[in-house]
Amino acid sequence: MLDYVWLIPVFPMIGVIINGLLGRNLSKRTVGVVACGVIGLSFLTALLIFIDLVQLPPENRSFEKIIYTWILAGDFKTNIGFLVDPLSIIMMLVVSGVSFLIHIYSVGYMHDDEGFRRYFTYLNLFVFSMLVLVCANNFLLMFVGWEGVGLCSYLLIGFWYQRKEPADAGKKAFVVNRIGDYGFLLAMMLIFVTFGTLNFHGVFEAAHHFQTGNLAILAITLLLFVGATGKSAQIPLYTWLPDAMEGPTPVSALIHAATMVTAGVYMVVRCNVLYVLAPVSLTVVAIVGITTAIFTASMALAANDIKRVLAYSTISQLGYMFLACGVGAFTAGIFHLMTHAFFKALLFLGAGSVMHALAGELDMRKMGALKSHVPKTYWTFLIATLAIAGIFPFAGFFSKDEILWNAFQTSTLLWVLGAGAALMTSFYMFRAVFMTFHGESRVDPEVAKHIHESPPVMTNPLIVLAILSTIGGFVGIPIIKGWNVFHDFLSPITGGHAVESAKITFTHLAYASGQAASAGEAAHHHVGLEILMMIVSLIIAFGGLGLAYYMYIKDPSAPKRLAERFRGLYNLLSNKWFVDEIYDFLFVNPIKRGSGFLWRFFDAKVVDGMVNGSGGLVRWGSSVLKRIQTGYVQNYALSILIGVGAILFYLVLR
Amino acid sequence: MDLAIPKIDIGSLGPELILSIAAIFILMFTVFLPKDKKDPSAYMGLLGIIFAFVSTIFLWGNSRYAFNDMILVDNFGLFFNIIFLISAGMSILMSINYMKEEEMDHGEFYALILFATVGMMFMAVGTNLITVFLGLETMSISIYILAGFLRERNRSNESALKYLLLGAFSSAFLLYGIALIYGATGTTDLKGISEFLSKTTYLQDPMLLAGMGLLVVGFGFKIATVPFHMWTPDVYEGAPTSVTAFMSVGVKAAAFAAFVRIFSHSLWDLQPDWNQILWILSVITMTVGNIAAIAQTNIKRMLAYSSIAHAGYIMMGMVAANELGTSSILFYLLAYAFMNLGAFAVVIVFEKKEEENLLIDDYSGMGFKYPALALLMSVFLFSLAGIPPTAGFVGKFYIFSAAVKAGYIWLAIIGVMNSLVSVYYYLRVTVMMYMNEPKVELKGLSWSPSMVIALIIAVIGTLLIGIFPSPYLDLARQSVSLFM
Amino acid sequence: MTAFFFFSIATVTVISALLVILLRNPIHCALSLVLTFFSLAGLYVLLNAQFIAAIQVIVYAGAIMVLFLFVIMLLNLDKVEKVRERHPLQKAFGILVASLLLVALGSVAATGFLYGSKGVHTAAEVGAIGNTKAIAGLLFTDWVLPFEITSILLLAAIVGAIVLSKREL
Amino acid sequence: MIPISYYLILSAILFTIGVIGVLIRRNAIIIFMSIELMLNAVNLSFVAISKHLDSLDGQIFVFFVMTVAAAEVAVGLAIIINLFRNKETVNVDEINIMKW
Amino acid sequence: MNHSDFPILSLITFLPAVGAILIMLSKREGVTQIRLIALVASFMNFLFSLPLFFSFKSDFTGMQFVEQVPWIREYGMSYFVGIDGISLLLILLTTFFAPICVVACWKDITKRVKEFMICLLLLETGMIGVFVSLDLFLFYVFWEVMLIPMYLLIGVWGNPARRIYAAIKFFLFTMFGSLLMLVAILFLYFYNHSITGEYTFNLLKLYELVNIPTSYQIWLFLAFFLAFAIKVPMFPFHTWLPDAHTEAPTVGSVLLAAVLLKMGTYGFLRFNMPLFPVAAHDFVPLISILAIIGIIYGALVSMVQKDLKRLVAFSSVSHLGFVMLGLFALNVQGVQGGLIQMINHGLSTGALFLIVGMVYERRHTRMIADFGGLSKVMPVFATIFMIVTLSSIGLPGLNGFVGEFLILLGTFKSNVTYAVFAATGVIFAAVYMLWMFQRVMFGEVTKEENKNLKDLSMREIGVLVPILIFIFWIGLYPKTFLSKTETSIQHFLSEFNKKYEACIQNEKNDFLAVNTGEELTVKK
Repeated sequence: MLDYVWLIPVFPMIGVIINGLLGRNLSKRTVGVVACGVIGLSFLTALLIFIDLVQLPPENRSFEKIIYTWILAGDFKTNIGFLVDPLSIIMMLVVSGVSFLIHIYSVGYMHDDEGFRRYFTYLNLFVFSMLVLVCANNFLLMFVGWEGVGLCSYLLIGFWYQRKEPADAGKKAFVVNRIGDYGFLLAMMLIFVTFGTLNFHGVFEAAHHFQTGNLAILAITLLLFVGATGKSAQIPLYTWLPDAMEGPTPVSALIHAATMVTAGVYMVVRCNVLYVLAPVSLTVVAIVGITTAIFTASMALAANDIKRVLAYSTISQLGYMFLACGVGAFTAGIFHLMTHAFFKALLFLGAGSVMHALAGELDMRKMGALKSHVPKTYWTFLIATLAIAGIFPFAGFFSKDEILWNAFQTSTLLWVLGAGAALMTSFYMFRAVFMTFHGESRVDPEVAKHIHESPPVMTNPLIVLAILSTIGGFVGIPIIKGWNVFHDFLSPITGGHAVESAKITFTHLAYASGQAASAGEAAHHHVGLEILMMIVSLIIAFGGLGLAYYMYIKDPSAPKRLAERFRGLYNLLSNKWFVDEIYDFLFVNPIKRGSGFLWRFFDAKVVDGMVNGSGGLVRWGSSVLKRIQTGYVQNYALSILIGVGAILFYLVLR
Repeated sequence: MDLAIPKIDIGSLGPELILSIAAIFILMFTVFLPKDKKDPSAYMGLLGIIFAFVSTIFLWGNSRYAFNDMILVDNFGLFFNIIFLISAGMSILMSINYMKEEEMDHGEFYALILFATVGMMFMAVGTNLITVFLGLETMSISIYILAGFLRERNRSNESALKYLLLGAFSSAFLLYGIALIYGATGTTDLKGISEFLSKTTYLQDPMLLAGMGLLVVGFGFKIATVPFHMWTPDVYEGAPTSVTAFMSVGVKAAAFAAFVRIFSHSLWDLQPDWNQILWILSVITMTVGNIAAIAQTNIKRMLAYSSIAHAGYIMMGMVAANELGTSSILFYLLAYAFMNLGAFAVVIVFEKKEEENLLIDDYSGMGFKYPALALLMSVFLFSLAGIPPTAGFVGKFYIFSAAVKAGYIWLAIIGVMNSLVSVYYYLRVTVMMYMNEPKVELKGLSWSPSMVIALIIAVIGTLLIGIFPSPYLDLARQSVSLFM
Repeated sequence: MTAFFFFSIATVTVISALLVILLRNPIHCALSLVLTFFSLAGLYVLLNAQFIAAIQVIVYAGAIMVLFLFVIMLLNLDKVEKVRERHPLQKAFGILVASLLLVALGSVAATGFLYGSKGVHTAAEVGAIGNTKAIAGLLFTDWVLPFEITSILLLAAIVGAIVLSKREL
Repeated sequence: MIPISYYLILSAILFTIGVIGVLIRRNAIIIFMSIELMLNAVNLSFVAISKHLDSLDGQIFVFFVMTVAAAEVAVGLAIIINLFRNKETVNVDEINIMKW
Repeated sequence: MNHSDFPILSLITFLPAVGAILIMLSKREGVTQIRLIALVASFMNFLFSLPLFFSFKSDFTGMQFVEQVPWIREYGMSYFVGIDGISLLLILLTTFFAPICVVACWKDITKRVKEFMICLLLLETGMIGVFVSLDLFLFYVFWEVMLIPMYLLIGVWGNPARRIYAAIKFFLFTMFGSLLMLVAILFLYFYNHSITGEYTFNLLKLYELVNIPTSYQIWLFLAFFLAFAIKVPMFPFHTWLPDAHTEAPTVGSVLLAAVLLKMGTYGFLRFNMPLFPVAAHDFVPLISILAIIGIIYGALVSMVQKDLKRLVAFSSVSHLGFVMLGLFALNVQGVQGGLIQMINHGLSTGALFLIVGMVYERRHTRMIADFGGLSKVMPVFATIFMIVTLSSIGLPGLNGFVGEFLILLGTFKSNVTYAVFAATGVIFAAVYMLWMFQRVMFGEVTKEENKNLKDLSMREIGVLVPILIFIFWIGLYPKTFLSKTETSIQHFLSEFNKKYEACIQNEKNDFLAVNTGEELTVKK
């Protein structure tokens, strides 16, 4: 079965070809069936492969399938080949699974859109690229998927291209991603120059011969991380994600919550061998991660557009994941990635269903008291909220807690910040819940007339996801030995080695936080401490809940007062810290103006000026010489005479 | 005392005699021809040229002095004879219909062309300054008359007068130069001169150098080098177009023949001195010629300037002063004959009475009204511009290679830059023909069988030499190998 | 003795030549040119080139100048040239350059070496046969070809002159 | 015995006078005369040189020059007459239709 | 060097010319007939060129399908043609595009069809000739000949506004460079004679000149460099390109972009580097930096263009910067990448010009501002346009990526800094292309005229699809093409290095450093 791994990406491609080429002649129904079917098939394949894989003994749970040699130039050689190992298989399952659900949901959601077929073509194309990304057995092929998903997000964000914002957002997304890819590209070259290959195995094998702190590897990892920040919307390249919400909601769910944006995390984990060798870059990763988490969470506090709230929360959750990687808890990162995929997808779909009910309304200030009208949506949404807020026993609790615990082990400061982010998270999420479903209705009347629950085709995926986000966490129960199946499954990839090295690097942070880091091995035995931590984080979560409850149910005027009191802060938040404006001011406009100058002045005047100038010079000379030809025979005689004189003087009197 | 009559070697004078006889016949018979039925005289002329050609072929290969070293009938001279005959024949072909239209078709015209040709031939074969001088004068006087042949035309008169005055002026200098050289060396015989120079110990004799300089002036005038060029545009513009064609090729070639023979042969020992001068002359000539040509509006004037520029290129061959250089001069002149005559032929076809259709603007839109004519014109112009696969390209190629071979890299670079400039004004004509809409309604063309023949010869020559140059190169090389 | 002749004739020549280019009336110019020719003939005699001197008088002073005068009369140009300076600069500059030319040619004439190998026709020998006969001898033997060329030259010239000036062809 | 250079200098002077004549006179005919003057100057040096070198070539040359001069004059005057017929002038300043 | 029993190269070179002659003979009224002749001629030519590809020996280092006939024996010129991996693909590119162009201008060109087709076919002959000739003289002849038809294409059928200016500019610009090259060729010729005592323009013989003193190499290199750099065009010499592209008729721009520009890069590969290795080595920094400037500059400038064609033209400057960079990385990846990128640029930019031409045909404007929302009106067009755009952005999986990546890789290997700067081009490419695409295709259909534009006709699709096929082919399975070039390039590089070492050796024990044959002491 393992040999058929190539089927996993191929199925969606088939979908693309069918829908793309002869989609025009197919009924919407068929298109939908095809689109969902192919994804379903690849999910099944992934499942089967997973089963095969777990049968193997853990140490050789890694399998490569080479299709053909892609590029061969001198000593440079890359294959089209796929790699099956615990990490990739989990990604495959998550990706294909979640996207399967979202496909189904989309059938309902996009039903009345005339771009229906185009939509599904793009969507399949996306799944294809995403699967290529996660299955690839070398960096270059991964890059193919990497760019592919970027393209699809461009296409899907700009799906409603008639309106300006989506088109702009799409472009922004692609370009910002490109900036990240720039890093990735350079990283790849450096990798090739350093290791002589781009194949994962080859590279990671060779990496063992390098010792920690090697500069080349440092550079590689940093560059790769640049790529990751682009794709996974981390500071400084996160700005495209909020705008990406212009796309259809399922797209936001699939691409900008569940799958694509997590590619960065996946890539970092994939390269954990390298990162471990470069503690500094780990530090960077962690810092960027946590900063992003806090920073964007803060933006979510003041956002009123439900999807933007979710977007910011996505970014901050991604921040968490990077934090995990940064502190060397790669497993935790992936774990959170998975659970996040579930509940965040669910949240988006829920939001989508709400919009569906409210004829596309996004502003939470125009919602409220929907609880009764859209029960299924409400309950699933609530579950998801609980999950993301990290309340026991929902999936989010386990994953987030594992991250915080690892962070705590590394440095308290990181933990404090993480906890703060968690607080905000639960606050704004419940704020969203309360503003949307509780309180008195602020929906404008004519919309209010026909509020209706979404059709089953949309709600069923919600339910499935709800279940997943409820129980999904139990694959990784901490503390009790051997119950953390997830961790054990991944350990061949991430290896136990990670955490220690992380420790060392963070000691200096530890000083900052004013208490020495506890040694890693020991950490596992501080069961008591770990449980304590859990409780603390639970309290935090509930704190957020309570605060939200107080401000939006008990005393609805509180937010306004707050806004009055901290006007400056509020503006800052509601304007997303003016980051977009700053970027425009710093980069975009100068480049535009500069190019204009280059063209209008330098190209037209200077370079071309020289060309035409020389031409003009000749023409001028010509007109002068023309004048000399006076037509008076005696002038001519004179010129002859001058010539004679010149020659004679040259010859005789020199 | 007794008159030792020297051996009279009539054979060696074959071409010259045939032409003179033909001319005299024309003069005699044209009288009896009815008015504006003078074609037979033209045909007689052509016949004469053909015979002269044949006799030239016969003379080929065995070079000999004749008439007490007055002339040397060698391949060099004969090669030039061929060029003269081609240009004369072509001019006659072009003239037949043209002169009719101008209502000036007289037998004398053709006779004079033949006389001029005879003069040229004596310049080419003459090995005594006197022979050369007389040949030059014969040629010039005939050309003065031909230039002024359209008596009612102010332009024609004017060009004749200007050419005459300046021509006489410059030949006075030439004569002075001859006198000085005669004084310095004691002889006017080229062989004698070179022998003297090879013997003498003192080459810095100012009289000698001055004489040499004045010879440069005299020939420089005829081949139209700057600053002795100023007559060219006016004379070319005013003269009957067919005569202009004849001048631009024949006169130039003849002058070069004598120039090369005298300088690369008898004055060889002064080479370091004249080389400098010719280097400078060649550079300013081509530069001025090309640049001035750009601003021209009258196509004949433009071609005049272009012919000045070409004189500059050809002089590069003399500057190079090696066998390749000399042979490239010969080759270039041959190529130049075809392309330039062709260009003028087109001008004639397109020209109307009273100097109509002579402005470059008049050519606009011609390309698609008269595709054949335009195509021919483009071929000739591209050839003049030196773009393959035409004779002009190969010619330039050899001239430049001669310069490079002799180490005059900079001269070569200046040369190519000049031909870049020249491309601009040649292109302008094609632009007019193909890229502009006709400004005025174009009248019909004045085709005539003879003209068609002329054009065909020209275009075949241009392309043939361009694509398969080697036989002609061989000819050129044989022609120079003897006296170098 | 010869010196006296030479210098006197030379002065006459120069003066008359100057008159040619300075006098306003074409007729006068022509006449002074005639005078120049005569004096040149005189110089030729001094250089014992009697034959040349003779034809100088016959051809130049006789034929050519008559032709000039004839034309001047014909076109009745015997009026003072209109003094309308188109370009005085040309005039001044011309004279300047011409005088430079004089410097050059003069220096050449003064410093020129005539190393040329001496010929056979020493004055004595020529005197023996007589200048004219000697020249004739050469002309019809060694120089016969140029002589013939001149015939063509003249023919062409005659034809040309007729073609150009004959009223009705 | 007059040194040859005297003759040569004299001829140079005459030649220059002729040149100046060409340059400053407006009347075509007079210009033409000046040219004749130049030719004669050259003739003078020819004769002088031939005397000096004891060779008659110079004198023969002069003979030919005279012929040429005659021919030139004939043609030239014909042209001038012709011109006069058309333009009623022999002033070279008015003979400049063709320029530039 | 293996001679071919059948003169296939000559056939391919001159078949179009024959077609042109046929057209000359046919009546100008019979437009369809003329078009058919042109189509048949060019298509036959394409078919004939296929055997080249298949019977080409990939593992053979020397020249193949060689034909040699003495032309001007005494001056050592010969009709000497042959190809190796380097020229093979370019020839195929040419023959591939010719029929496409004929079809593309089927409706587009209605005035003076006869002359147009003649020019087109002659142009093809010229271009192929340049790629096949192994004799410097022959090469120069073709190089110049090819100018004339292109000049006419631009000047006669270009769009009225500034076509003449553009045509003349194109002609003079190119001429300028090539004339200096001519002098260099002559110098080389005589230099060779002074060393070997043989007069020859045979390129392979001239390759054997190992000890050209550096002082000469520099100048010769510069002369050739100018000719080719103008053609490429490299950064400071590029200004003719936008004008030529903008004013030329669609087909003209297509051929210009697809093939003519490649002659420059090809020239570097075929003449500059092998003939003057030392100079080439010394000039690497200069050229690389110019190339990088070109990459970034071209991208920035095309970002602010208002005219579609101009935009694409400047993008060419950027792309060819990549090619040059790759070639002068002087390692397998770089050169391979450069070569494949030549083909890619040909395909994608050619296609872009075709596409622009198609909308121009419909709307008679190329101003970006006049469009917007076209994908609504013409979906098929939108799809194809998108794919081509992506290929020129260099999206992995499409052709552009393979080339760019190899180039950058090669550059990176030879000099990291260059690579770091050059790679930014990848970002900018995305910016200007997507922005253009967005402005043209996205948004509401604002202009009335755009409301009911017809989508692509079968003919137009037929024109574009072949190109798309290759875009994907090269993107997904470049091996087909890389394998053909591999050996030649390996050989090329090894030869290059050998010669370089040899020269350096000669410089060291300065043997022959000064004495260069008596004929070649430069005067004045």
